[in-house]
Amino acid sequence: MMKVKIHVTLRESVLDPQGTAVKSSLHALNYHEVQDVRIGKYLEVLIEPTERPIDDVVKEMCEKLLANTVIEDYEYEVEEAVTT
Amino acid sequence: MMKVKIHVTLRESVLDPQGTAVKSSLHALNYHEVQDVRIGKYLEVLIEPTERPIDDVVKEMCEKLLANTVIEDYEYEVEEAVTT
Amino acid sequence: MKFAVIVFPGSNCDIDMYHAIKDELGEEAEFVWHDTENLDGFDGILLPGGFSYGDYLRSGSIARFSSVMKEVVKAAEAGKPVLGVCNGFQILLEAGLLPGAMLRNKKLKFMCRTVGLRVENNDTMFTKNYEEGQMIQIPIAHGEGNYYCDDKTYNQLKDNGQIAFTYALENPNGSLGDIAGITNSKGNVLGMMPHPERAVDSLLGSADGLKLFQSIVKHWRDSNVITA
Amino acid sequence: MSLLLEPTAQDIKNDKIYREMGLTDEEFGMVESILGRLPNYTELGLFSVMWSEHCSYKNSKPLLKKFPVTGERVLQGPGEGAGIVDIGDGQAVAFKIESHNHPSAIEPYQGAATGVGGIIRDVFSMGARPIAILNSLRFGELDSARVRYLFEEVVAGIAGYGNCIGIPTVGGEIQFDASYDGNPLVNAMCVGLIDHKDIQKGQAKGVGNTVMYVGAKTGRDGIHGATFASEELSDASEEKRPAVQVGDPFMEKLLLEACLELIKSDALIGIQDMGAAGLTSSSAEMASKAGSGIEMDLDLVPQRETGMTGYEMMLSESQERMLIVIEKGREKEIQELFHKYDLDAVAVGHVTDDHHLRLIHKGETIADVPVDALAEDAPVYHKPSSEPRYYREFQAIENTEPEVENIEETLLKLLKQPTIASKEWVYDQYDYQVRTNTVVTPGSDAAVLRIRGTEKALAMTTDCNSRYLYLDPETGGKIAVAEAARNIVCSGGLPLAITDCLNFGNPEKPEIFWQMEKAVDGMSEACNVLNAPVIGGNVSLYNETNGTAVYPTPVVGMVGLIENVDHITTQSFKKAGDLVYVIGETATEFGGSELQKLVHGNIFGKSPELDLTIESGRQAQLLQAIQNGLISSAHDLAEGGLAVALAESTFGTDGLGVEVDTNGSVITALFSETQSRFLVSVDPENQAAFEKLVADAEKIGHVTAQSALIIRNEGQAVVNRPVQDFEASWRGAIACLLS
Ligand SMILES: Nc1ncnc2c1ncn2[C@@H]1O[C@H](COP(=O)(O)OP(=O)(O)O)[C@@H](O)[C@H]1O
Ligand SMILES: [Mg+2]
Repeated sequence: MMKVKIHVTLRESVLDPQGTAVKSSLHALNYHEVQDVRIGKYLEVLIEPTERPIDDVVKEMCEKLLANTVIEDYEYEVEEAVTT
Repeated sequence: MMKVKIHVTLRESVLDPQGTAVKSSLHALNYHEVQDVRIGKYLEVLIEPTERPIDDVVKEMCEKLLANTVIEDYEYEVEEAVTT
Repeated sequence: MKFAVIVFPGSNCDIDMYHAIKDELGEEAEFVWHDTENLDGFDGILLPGGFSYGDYLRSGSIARFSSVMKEVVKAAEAGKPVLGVCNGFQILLEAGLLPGAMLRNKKLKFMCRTVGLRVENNDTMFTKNYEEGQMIQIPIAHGEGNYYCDDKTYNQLKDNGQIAFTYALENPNGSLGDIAGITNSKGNVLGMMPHPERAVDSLLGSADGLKLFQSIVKHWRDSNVITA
Repeated sequence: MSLLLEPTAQDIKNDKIYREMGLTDEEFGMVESILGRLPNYTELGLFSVMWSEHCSYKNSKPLLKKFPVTGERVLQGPGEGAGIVDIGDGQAVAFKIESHNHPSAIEPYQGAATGVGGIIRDVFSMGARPIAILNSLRFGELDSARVRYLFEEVVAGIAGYGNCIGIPTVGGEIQFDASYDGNPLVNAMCVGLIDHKDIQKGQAKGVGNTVMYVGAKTGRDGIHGATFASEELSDASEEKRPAVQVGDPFMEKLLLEACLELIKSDALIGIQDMGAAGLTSSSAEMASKAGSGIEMDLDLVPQRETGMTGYEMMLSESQERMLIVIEKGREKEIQELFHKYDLDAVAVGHVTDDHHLRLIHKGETIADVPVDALAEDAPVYHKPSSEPRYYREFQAIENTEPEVENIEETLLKLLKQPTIASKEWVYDQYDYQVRTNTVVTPGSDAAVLRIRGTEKALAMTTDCNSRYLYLDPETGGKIAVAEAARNIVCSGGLPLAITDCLNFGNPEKPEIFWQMEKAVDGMSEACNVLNAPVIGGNVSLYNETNGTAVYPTPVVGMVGLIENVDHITTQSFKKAGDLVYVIGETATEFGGSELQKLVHGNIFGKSPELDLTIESGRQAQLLQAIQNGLISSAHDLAEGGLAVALAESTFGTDGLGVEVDTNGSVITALFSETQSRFLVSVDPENQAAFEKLVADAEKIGHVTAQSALIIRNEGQAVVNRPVQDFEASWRGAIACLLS
């Protein structure tokens, strides 16, 4: 079983209202050392490998569903899932 | 400048409605190899180091605001930010 | 009786709460800005619905750090009635005044409609004007009302009669045990997702929420008669 | 860094770079002669956005002139953020509709969300408190994954913005048709309430007064959005992705509250939102309207990104920003006011008397152009118009009935058509109750909001049956206005005025321009007869994908005044025993009807006819009957005809049914879409008074306590089935198509 860790982040020039609000809140809590906050999504997907290369599968899933590539970028890593 | 990458995920015992929905959508798109999806948050925080150890600062911010420890766990890594 | 209606940046049911108190209940109400540092003059505290700080990060997570929240905690400790509706409930959870946390609605969509509630416990300062088990019609409007807590907490809530309202016919958001509203163990802090302040005038549908506010006033009058 | 890339004035001319920005050779020549020199890159940018169709209406202005825009109640006609109509007692209602079609096609959630955000700013920039949002949406058939995605995300975007800012989304309309497949329409309307004394204008008056920038910081988002909205969508549109803006409803909520506090200050001179073409249009229009000029130092503009050029700042369409002009010397008190809402207010310039817009950046003058040339004096074109061949062909087709075997099954199928089916799946996601004034929630003919502290209420609706417009734009245009008015009247309201959004294809095609021309003619005539002037609107052209235009879709948003909350009427039957009437005669009219679409898969022939005099007479009689307390329920007959209206009136009534008798051909009687008809129910106590007042009413049956829909034609039972069967089909249809 493979565990795919996917990061979906807003493209750089896209406004991040959520990050902006969290940044002000951190400032209000006196964390003035905080310069910037950007908030994205983190997905962990467990995949049973098939014949298709896992990279193809993951990229396709990201483009189709997991990321909105009009405003978001994505990155991922694949690792062997630790079975519990 | 330090870049802190924070992952906030729902605790394992907590049902993840969003992850469940994404999993069904992936199945509907014929990705039957997908066994499980969990969705969390990914934050990138840029911090200007101060005298306080950065680990202390980050943990405090997470406990106070960035994660709700009733339902969420967090993890983070600190790295030197690449200045552009 | 004088109520404080707390206004956070992004609150939007503040005005509804205010009118419910002033026009329908006939008591005093005042808007109180989130940076206020004193709530001494108020007999009851109302945290209205809306999207404080845009509901960014997690609903209620940023609002709980407003300076007024220290005063809300104080008021709660002093035994004053504190009611959080919708976003107000979420803030009370984030502030730790009530146990548990909120997840996104099971169907992941915002939902606006009138639902049936059952009064589970009518022995609280918020519900004494209802019958136990009474069915009432109250509107909901939320995207994150899927209440969650661990088993231990849930059992405590049940054993202590802290579950004030449950969804009676359909559970719109997937909340644990059909929970719609809970109180703290002392019984003077109530958080609920449905909006009683939207159900105070039959012109707009239901007036079933009015009794909740009347209960608070009755409780306050009764206890003040004794101490006076 | 982008500085290096800006072409010189000479390059712009030689390489015809202005063409990429949407200016023609002639227009570039005009710019050159206005300035008496070649424009630099920044100046060219100003002209290109201000002369785009979206900002200048260069192709539609000659048509808009035909609309009646005055009336005794009109306090503000077209020309400002929103139109305003008097409702008595020193109060008025402000409203406007606007499109966000192109952005929504690219990024449906944010496109729809920022569309809502933009129209709200238009309304509160007039000084009005926004009280309701409506919308009008068009999508392709729900049979492709892409269309379903667009639909779901657009709805989520409207909900996301409206719910967060706390303005109830109370109504709207949706149609599905293949012509919108690649080019959905997303029109948002906002209604506000205002005291006469608070009405603001977007004017930069008083030399030396301070120009302030308030709200969100400027980023590179949406640069050239206005030009983008003035082009056809093609695969290359994907390249324009930076034009997609992200909305921040939380920021706008703060801005809204701050601005409504600001209008109480006598320091405020003028206020305008930064919508399409952002800082450029707001500054140029405010100066042009006041006959003044503005000088701004762009270094002072709050910026979200580093290294922005003057060009980028002026053309950015970052959301949630306003430009205000205040009395010189009172900057500090204004800053404090905004600070209370955690907002910045920054002085970025001042009012001048030289009729120029002058921009300084890094100490240099980077643009210096006459404001009138940008705003008022943009070129105007009279495009050639020609009647399309299809129209003649359609007009020649005789009205006939589509063939139907089983009436009951047909009704069930009609109720499942997404255009007719319940829109609950949509409006369940909208908070339609916040601010607790919504008396009639989505689902009836019009939404109704009470006006607190008075006996009055407002009814509001959006309408447009674009199928009729495709078959016959002039009649269809009349019908769009008449239908909106019917919905208002059925709710107990007197139509006050309309706002419109003209969604059409490429106006450079003579057949498209003809559609626009005819539609506007029809609408104007209806507005005149029905006494509902046009107080504002918006034009969205170039709604085409790969050369195919959408149906002509001039959406009508109408607001009506209900004198007393007691007059509020809904479409649902109220109690068993009430008599059921149809007002108006029925002819065989199926062109563009739901039944025609269902049976043939496409539409053809003539649209239904409309006699505006009859329409207006019936509306007046029905409204009188409602005001006299004679009517229990009222519903206009629209898509699907009488059978659908009968079914709809039984839904949600907790167990009421209806039993009626019709005559003549059953298909015509039940499904024809003849106009100017109403279905009403009347307490038997009021029978005599009602029949005396409403001449054209025919009694067809009564409301029953047994929850069944029973229709007999010429004595023969054609429908007899539990209401619940029809209701389930109707209620579940859209959710079912999406899953
Ligand atoms: N279809 C129309 N009918 C009537 N008035 C219109 C129409 N389209 C635009 N207008 C008017 O022209 C003016 C300018 O419109 P617009 O540029 O869309 O305003 P904004 O600057 O708020 O975007 C507005 O007052 C608007 O009401
Ligand atoms: Mg209607």
